[in-house]
This record gives sequence, C-alpha cells and structure tokens, in this order.
Amino acid sequence: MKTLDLFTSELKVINVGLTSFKESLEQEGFKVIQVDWRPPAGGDEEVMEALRKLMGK
Amino acid sequence: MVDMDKANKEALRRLVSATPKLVGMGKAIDVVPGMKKNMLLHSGPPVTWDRMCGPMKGGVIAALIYEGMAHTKEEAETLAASGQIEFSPCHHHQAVGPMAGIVSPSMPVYIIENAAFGNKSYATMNEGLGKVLRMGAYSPDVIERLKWMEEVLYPTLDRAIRFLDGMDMKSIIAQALHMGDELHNRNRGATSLFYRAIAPAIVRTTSDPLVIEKVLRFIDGNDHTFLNLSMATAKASLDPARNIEGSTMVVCMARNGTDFGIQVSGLGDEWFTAPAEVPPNALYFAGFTKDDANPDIGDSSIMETAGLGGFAIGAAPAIVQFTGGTPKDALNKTLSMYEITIGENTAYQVPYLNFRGTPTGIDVRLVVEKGLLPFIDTGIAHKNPGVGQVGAGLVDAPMEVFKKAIIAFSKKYA
Amino acid sequence: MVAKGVIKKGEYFDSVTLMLVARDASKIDGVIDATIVMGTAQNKSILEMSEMLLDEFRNASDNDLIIAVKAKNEAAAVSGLKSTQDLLERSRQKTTDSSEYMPKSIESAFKVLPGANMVIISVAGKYAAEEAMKALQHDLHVMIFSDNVPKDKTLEIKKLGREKGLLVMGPDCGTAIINGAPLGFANVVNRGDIGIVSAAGTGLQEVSSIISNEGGGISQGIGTGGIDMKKDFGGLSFLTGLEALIADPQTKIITLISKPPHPEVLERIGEVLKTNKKPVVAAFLGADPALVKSIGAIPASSLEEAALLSVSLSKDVSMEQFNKEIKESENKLKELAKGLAKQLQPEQKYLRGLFQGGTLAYETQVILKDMIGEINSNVPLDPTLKLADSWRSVGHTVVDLGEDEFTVGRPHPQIDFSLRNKRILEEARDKSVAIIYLDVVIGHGTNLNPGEELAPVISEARNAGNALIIVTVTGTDRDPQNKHKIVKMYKDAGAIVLERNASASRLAGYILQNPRGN
Amino acid sequence: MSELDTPSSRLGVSSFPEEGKNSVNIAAVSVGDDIDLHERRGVIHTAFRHVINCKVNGSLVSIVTPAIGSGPNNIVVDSADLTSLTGREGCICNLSVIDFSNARVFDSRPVLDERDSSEFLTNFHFLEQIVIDEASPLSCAFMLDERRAGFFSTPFETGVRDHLRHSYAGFLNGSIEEVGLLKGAGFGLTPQGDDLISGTLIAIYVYGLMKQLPTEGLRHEIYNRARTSNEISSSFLLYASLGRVYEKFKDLLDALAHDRTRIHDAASRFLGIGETSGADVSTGFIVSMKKFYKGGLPWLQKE
Repeated sequence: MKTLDLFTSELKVINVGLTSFKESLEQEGFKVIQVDWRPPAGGDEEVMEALRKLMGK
Repeated sequence: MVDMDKANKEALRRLVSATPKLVGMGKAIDVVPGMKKNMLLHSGPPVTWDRMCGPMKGGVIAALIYEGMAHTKEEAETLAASGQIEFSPCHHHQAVGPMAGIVSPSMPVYIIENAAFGNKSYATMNEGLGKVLRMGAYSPDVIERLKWMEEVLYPTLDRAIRFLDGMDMKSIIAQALHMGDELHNRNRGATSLFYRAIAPAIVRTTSDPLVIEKVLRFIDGNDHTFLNLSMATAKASLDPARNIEGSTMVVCMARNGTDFGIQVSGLGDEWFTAPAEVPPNALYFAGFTKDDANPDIGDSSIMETAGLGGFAIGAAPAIVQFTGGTPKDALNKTLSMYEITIGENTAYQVPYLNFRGTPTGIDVRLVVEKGLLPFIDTGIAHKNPGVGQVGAGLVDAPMEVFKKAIIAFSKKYA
Repeated sequence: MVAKGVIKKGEYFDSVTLMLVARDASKIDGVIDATIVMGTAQNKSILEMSEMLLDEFRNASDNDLIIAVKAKNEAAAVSGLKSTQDLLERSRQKTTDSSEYMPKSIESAFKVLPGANMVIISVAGKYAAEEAMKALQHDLHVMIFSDNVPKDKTLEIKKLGREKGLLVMGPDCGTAIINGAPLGFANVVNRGDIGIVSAAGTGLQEVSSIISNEGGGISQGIGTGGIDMKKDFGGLSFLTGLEALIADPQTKIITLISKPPHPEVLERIGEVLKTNKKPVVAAFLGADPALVKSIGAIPASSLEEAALLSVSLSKDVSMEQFNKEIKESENKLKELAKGLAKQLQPEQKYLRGLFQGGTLAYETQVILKDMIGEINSNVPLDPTLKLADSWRSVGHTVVDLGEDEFTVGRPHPQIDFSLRNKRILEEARDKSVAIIYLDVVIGHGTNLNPGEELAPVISEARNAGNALIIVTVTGTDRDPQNKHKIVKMYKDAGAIVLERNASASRLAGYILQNPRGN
Repeated sequence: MSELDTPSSRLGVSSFPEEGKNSVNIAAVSVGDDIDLHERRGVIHTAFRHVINCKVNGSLVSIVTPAIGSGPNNIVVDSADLTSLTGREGCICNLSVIDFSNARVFDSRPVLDERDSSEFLTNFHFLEQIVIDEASPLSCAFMLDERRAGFFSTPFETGVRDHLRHSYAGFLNGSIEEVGLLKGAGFGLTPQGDDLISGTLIAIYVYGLMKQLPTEGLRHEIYNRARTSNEISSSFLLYASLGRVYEKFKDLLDALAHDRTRIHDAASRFLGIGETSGADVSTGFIVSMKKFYKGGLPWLQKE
C-alpha cells in the first residue's frame, strides 16, 4: 500500500512553487528540493496542446 | 504514432559515433557541393540582400571585391542587389561559417570527413580577430590577407595535412575540453594541439623558411584558428542525424544577423525562424556598448547543437565572466542543459563534473515542455560593416522557433 | 605520556576523511600522535611499536575502526580523542555540491533527491494539473496548494491518484501534516495516534492544534480540498486518505472533518468504514448527527468537540468523564458571558465576525444560527442571507476575508492583516455593534508577527467604541509565532481571547442571547 | 561472513522499498560483468556519498555514482550523490528499485596483448613520474621516490611506512609468505598493504599477457594468502587476482598501451581513488612491473 510506504519512510519533498514551503520544511528538519520551475511553452496554450499530443498525453 | 524516443536515440547514436577527420583542403568552387561561380554562401537561414544585416552586407562586399567581381563598395552593392549573385545558406551546402559566414567560389576550405557515415563538411580558414571579412570588413588590408591565405596559407596547410594523412578532430576536441576550452568562445587549447600536430609537418613539407615562419606565426597568433575546424567537425557529426523519421532532435541552430533558425531531424530541411536578438547580458569590449552590437549572427551555434560551446561552458572556467559569474555558475549552466538534451557524448567530457559527458542532442519537446532554452556562448559583431567583434556573451535561442517546430511536428505526426 | 582510544565497530568512513581527521587531530595542543586505522593484525603491531596499542584494541577485528591518540598528559589525550571523534561526526554531515544545482523539473529533481516521495505544487492553477500528473506518473504523492485548477483536470488527477493508491491532497489544499512535517500553511503539532482526514483547510489546523494543545498527538493530517466532497468528485482523495489511516498501525483514532458531504459521498465513506475497527470521530459541520451515526462514526458538532473527543478516546477517558468536563467548561463560559454582557449598552446588538479562516467563518455561523438567528455573510449558510455588499456589514454579519473578492491582487488575510485591521476600526465606530469577533490562524506560511500586527488595532478599537472584542487563536506554542506569546499580547490590548473557535463563538452567542447579563 | 554480522545497522537504504513495490526511482548506467542480476535482495555493507556496498547472495555489489565509474561488481547509477539513499534505520537493499533498462554491461577485462608490450614499456615512465608528482603524501609512492619518505612524520606514520617498505620488499623478493605481513597494514578502509598486493596481482596478470605465461595459479595463491574478513578489500583483491579491473584502471592500461596523450588524464583520475588507494595500487603495479621485466616473476624462480 503506497500510502503506508509513505508513512513508514523518511519524507522527502519536491517543492514546485512557493519557496516559503521549502523553508518551513527545512526549519523542521525535513529533506526538500526546490524545482526551478517555469511555465511550459512560455504559457502558450496552442503549443502546450501540441506538446501534450506529442508526449502522448 | 512513431516512437520518438527511439528515433531520438538513433539520432543521438549517429551524432556521438561520428568519426570526424580533417582530410585536406580545396577551393570552394571545386569541392563544396552545389557551389557556383556567381554564388555566395552565408551563415544562418536563407536571407535576401535587402534583409541582410550590416556585417553580412560588408562580408558580401568584401567577397565580391576579393573575387574581382567588383572594385568598389558601390559596384559591389549594385551587383549584389542586381540579382546576378545567388545567395545561399552554408548549411545547404554541407558547410558552416562563423559570423557572416561568407564563402565565395575561390575561397579555400577545410574538408572534414566523417568516415563512419561517409559524409563531408566544409569551412573556410579563420582570418583572426579585428577587421576581418566575417565581421563585415572589406578594407584593402582585409582583401590582402584573404589573398595571402589563398595563395600561401592554403597550399601550405593542405600539404601538411595530407602529409599527416589527416588529423583526428574528435581526439583534439576531447583533449581541448580538458584544457579549458568549450570550443566556441575559447579554442586556445585546441589551437595549440592543432599547432603541435601540424608544425612539424609544415616544416617537413615547405621549403621556404620565411613562409614556414609566417604561417606558424599566423596559426599561433590566432586563438580562434581552430574555431572553423570545430564548427566543421560539429557539422560533419550532425548531418548524419538529419531526416530521421519522428526524431525531435535539433540538427542545426544558425543565425544570419536578421533571423535565428533551427532545423529538426524529423522535419527534413524546413527552417523554423524568429528574429535574432542582440545578446542582452553580454560582456562588451572597452569602448563598446549594447547599442553597437549586431543581432546574433553566425553558424557557430552549430557547436551548441553538437553539445559543445555554451553546453560545455562548465569545462571552461577561464571564460566564466561571459556567464556573468563564478565557475560554479558555469557548471550549473552546463548542468541545466542536461535537462533539454537526449543524452551525453562520452567522448567529450566536463572534467569538473567528474568527467561526465557533455549534454548532447537538443530535444525540441524538452525545450518547450520545460520552458528552458538552449543558450549559445557566442561572439558579438558590431552592427556596422567592418568594425569587427565588440564583445562576447551568452544568448538564449528564441522560444519562438521551438514552438513553431512543435506545432509543425504535431501537424506531421500526431 | 598517555595513550587513549576507542574502537568503532561497524563504522565506516572513506579514507580521505580518516586521513584528514587524523592529521587535524595530531595538530591539537599536547597531542603527539593521532591515528585512525582499521584494526588489522598488522596495524595493531604498528600501533604497539609506536606505543599506542591499548589492551581493548587487541580483540579489534579487520572491520573495526581504531581511533588512537597519544598525548603529553591525560587531559590532552582526552580532549584529543574527543575532538577526533567530533571531527569524524562532522564529516558525516558534509553537504554536497549537487544540492546547489536547482533542477528545472520534477524528473530531474529526482536525480538530486532520489527516493523523493511527496510533491508540493503551488504554481498557477492552469499549470498545476500538468505538474500533478507528472508527479503521479512517477508514483509520487502530491499536495496541490494551487486553486483555480480546471474541474476536468482536477477529476482526472484525483482518478489517477485513486487508481494508483497515491494521496492527492487538493487542489486548493491549504494544509497537511505528513510524517510530522507541516506542509503548506500548517502548525507544529505533537506526533501521536490521532489521524485526520480533512476537506476543510483551517478545520485541519484548528483540530490538530487543539489536539496538540490538549496533550494529544497527530499521526497524519491529510487534506483533500473542499471540492473533494462534491458529488462529481465522489470523495476520491478523502477515501484514499481514510483507507490509509485505517491501515496505518500508528493511527489509533480517526478524525474526519468537512462541511456536510454530498449524500452519495457520505455513502461511499460509510462503505469504507464498514471494514474499520478503529474509533472514528466525524465533524461534518452542520450535518445531521443521525446520518453521521448511520455510517458508524461518532458525530461531533464542532471542530473543538471533534478534537476533544479524539483526545479523550486516545487517552481512554470515559464518555461520562468527557461529558462532565464539557458541562463544567460550558458553565464557566456562561459565567464569563454574564459578566461581559453587563458592559454592553442597550443600543449594542450585533455581532461582526471578521475571519481569516474559511472553515472557522462557516463553523461560527453553524453554531450561532441556533443561538442568535439570522447571520448575514458573503459565505452564508442560507443563500437568502448573502450580503449585498461584502464590504458593508448588516445586522449580525460574518465575513470570510479569504474569499476571492477580497484576495484578488492581495495576499491571503492570514498573511496580510491590513484589510481586516481597517475593517475592525470601522466596526468599532458603529454604535450598534456589540461584539467584534476575530480569528487569528498562525503556523508556517502565515504572518510572522500577528501580535504586533493586530494588538495595537485591538486597543485602538477598544478606545474608538464600546464593542467587546473576542479573539480566537488557532495554533500551538511551537509554531514560529508562539501562540502563548500572542494570546498575552491580545489580552493586554483589551481583547477576550479564547483558544478555540467553537467556545469563542458560543461565548459570543451567550452574550447576545442575554445582553443585560441578568 | 553471514549477513547478520555485517556492520550495517545504521546504513539502511531508506528509499529502497520492500520487495514487490517496485517504485523505480533511480536508473542504472552500467552494470559490471560479474554481477548476477537474478538475485536482487541484499544487505547494506557500507554506504558513502558515492558508494553503497551491498552483500548480494554472498558477494559484494557496489552501487556507485558516475564519479566512481564502472567495475566488475559495480552498478553505476545516474545520480550525483547517494547520500539521500542512506538515511534510515534498517539494512535491506533491494536492487529491483533500480531501472536497468538502459544500462550497458561493463567488460572488466583489460584490452591488451603481447603486441602492446613495447609501447607499454616506453610509456611506463610517464606513469611513474605522474605518480611521484601527484600521489597524496602518505601513499606508498615513497617506494618510487625516496624523497617522499619525508612526508611521514609522526611515530605511527613512520611505523607504517617502514613496515610497508620491508614487507613489500620481502614479498617482491620471492617470499610469498610475506603477503601475510603486508595485508591489512597501513591507512585506509582498504589498508595500503592490500592495495600494493592488488597492484602486484594486476602486474602479474599483465606481464603474463605480454610474455604469454600462465600465471593463474600464482595469482590465486597470492589472493588466498591476502584475503581477510575485510570484504571490501578482499573483493578488490579477488578481482585483481582474476585480472578483472575497474574502469579507471582499465582506461589507464589502455592509455599506456595505445594512446600516450590520454595517460595523464587517466592516471590523475585513478590517483583520485580514495586518499591513497589509487596511488598505492599504481605504486604496486609500477614497482612490480619494473621488477618482472628485469628478472621475471620472482616467486616462480624460487619453485
């Protein structure tokens, strides 16, 4: 059961977005990695749609 | 639907298993495919005379005077505008040229052979820094140098290269990366290795000591001697990866000072273009500013396309000021490129990443998905003909061209 | 000359570290020689020759690490040995260069942090879905803080999560507590045996804080976002969370928090509970207790009750005892109300609740509607009571300042106090206002100086008029802001401070039911 | 040594879930040719930032970062740092969480034969000079250049130096029993004596190739005398005795035999292993080769 694996493993977080969440977790001594995220296709809907097709989504 | 990952793996395999070798030299008109007496090759995607930027126009003028087709600037301009001169991108002739990238019929070119795939590529000899044709200069001294290169330098080098029975470009580049080059903005290591290899052969094959001295000094005096060779090497390595059904790998990035263009393996020879920009955060030589700079120009971005240049900047701490930072920043720049590339080239390594292979094979999908643009570690020309290089720096490829490619791709395949 | 040393069984350090540490150690004052080697026969004989072989070393094995220090005197030897061991320990904590590189995508974040198991997403709603799908495809649990995620995408995500048995917390999930880690806007609470699934953000904060303050503890606090309990979303995330807590050996008591779920969702929750042996407390605020009983859960009328019930269950306090205590505290509350009511003038009739926490605004209305009647609101229980203008109060009024109408172009009221502070002073000058009711939610992610931000405004409001100011604070003393400290500041400023929203609401209710206090 | 008494209690691989839950989260780049992937459950032996050693049904398998490189018993994974794999209590490692689909098999046999002999010898002095110049102070490189003996200062250090000097000289003068005195001596997780022996073992193998002599028996005997309960050291010795080499040493041999221009890079990388290990193996290799080319294999003549 994947949720149980989570509860019994060390929590390791990937944070996409607000860095304050990363800082809070680090303050409490948890492992976090921040993703330097940027909007796909610079936010261009048409292109994102085309990309989704190509990525088979 | 085609298996793009498989296609890309194949494209990368061809790129990294290339065996580029400098086999000799020849006159463009004799060796370059499709070259004509009234044809001038230029860098980047196709461009007409009226849309050409200053440096490229200057280069054209210089070439026409050099070819004896015109005697003055004005004559040259009229001729160029008359339609009697055919302009064609280097890339359409298995050739590449730095900056303006002008190749005229009687110019000597290096011949690189990729034996593994039986294809060749061509590039002119590097003229050095300052007032040079590739920067659009056409003053008498420029023409004179070109003449000397044709009449003295070319035969001397050609003899030496053939005496050596060719030169393995891959191992020179591999070693140069360990000597602090990234092979685009810094070619000092590679040029030294080239010098080391060619010098004895020149001495052996040339009788006149004055010629020997001048030729050796010329090679030694120009750290960018090897640039044209590394570009031709990249070109020869990339061409076999073209036209692979379903591959989203970029096989060419090139700029003509007006447009920035890319070509993608799975999309044949179609160019996807957008306006070329002036490098925003470049390092300008004393006395020059952004206002003097010409928009991004030259085929030299073939280096990044092949996983070198900016992609390998982590190997070149000596020029990190171009990245506006520390060696660590340069490493992070290189690290970020692994996120948009298909794989690594184990023959070309970044020592400071524990000899990890350079990030190689740009995947259009990854660029668009991650919104992370390939960056090019490039030189910058003055916007006016003939002034020469005014700086160097990092410039991002425009997102526009990758978006266009994705749209075209989904039209063709999805 | 004194030799000291220890054997470290089964401790391995790379040889570079060993060498450096030994070198540093031999530089320490009074130390003549210091070395760290494997306890092989050969090394022992070499130690012997250099007079560093202690008897306890003789039975060290090839795999044991020997730390030996030789010094001028006892003291130097002891300190030398100690600092050697310290140096070794420190070498363990060395961080790595690779962490300096910021990966550009979830995929590559893996390479820097292999074994990652949770992704928090707080990018703009239209992108959040894409990232969440990636996370799930990599078998990662996900918390989506972002709101305005398209409904179809939301369903897609929740379905995939359900299929794969992965937690999908959100969209619009403000808070969660996983393995003791505060995710999003969360409080620092004790760990323990009470597991919570909540479809109401501040609800989870309020309940987990009360539990912690009452000496109980949280095993897991799973948020789902409010939308989860709507018909179309069938409680997909809620059910996964519930099943997880049923299976989790650390969890002895399960606490459920939500606004009344859609009947079909409630039914599905009942299905899952059929197999469950653990006691379940459910605060489905405003739902019919009979319904809650019918699915085998103990109904709680408020977040406070849910929390206290859970704690007494986890501490095996008898129901009689529990009810007795509730009665006592209730009586205290009524006494307090009497005293306060006496301070009011005849024209002071109305309650004005200005909320940072949506769930709390909702709970207060649920509690007070039966005590003081109709309450106008921008988020009313009864649509006919919707405020024409959210910026102007009418009669009894409760506003949730966390609603979009207030937050466009402005940070959430839990971060930016300015808007509410202005409104407080307006209400204070209104002669018809009897009570200004405020909640303050603290914890990670919220305003770091709620004391300094609000206390002065409270005293100013007290001077501006005669309205009573009731404040309730959600959080714990271990939160970065320290609950205890700010409670005191508010009291000193002239506010009545209660630590739970439900009590505070009922206090307000009692006061208004009996304005003269007789 | 049974799995129970492996000293691994605190070095569990937390992100390695139990069997059956194959949430693959790390990809293998290469797999050593001596690894049997049928058995995928093991016990952590030791764990460092770049290396996790596991006992997988009796033999040692090392999960390593690309920085360490391939080897007969190495699994190179695509990660710059394994620290985060080694946080939690418990000591099971489960290789089935590694994605092997794109891994290539590493061939640990050096590419050499008698035809390389001459080039090899001419290039040898390059290597020797590099080791003398670049080896770390407390390595065995003092055996190549006496001036380096001065690096050993404290009584224990000089003790180590002299012990290594004498026992190794004895060993190379043909008394195979001296292996017993050499093994386990000196600094490092793999004691320097063991590294010298590894160097010699590879030298014997290479010399055998060049001179086309059978040396298997000899290598086997030396290994049997050299092995200890230090599993890491023993597995290095084992592979050396089998003529199996790790990527960095394979590259070095290849450079020595085929491409002079690469010797310096290859040597520097090899010297980078451990604090002294790389240097000690190289020293053993160089000293032995020189000895063999002067007067053949000392131990054989005795018999």
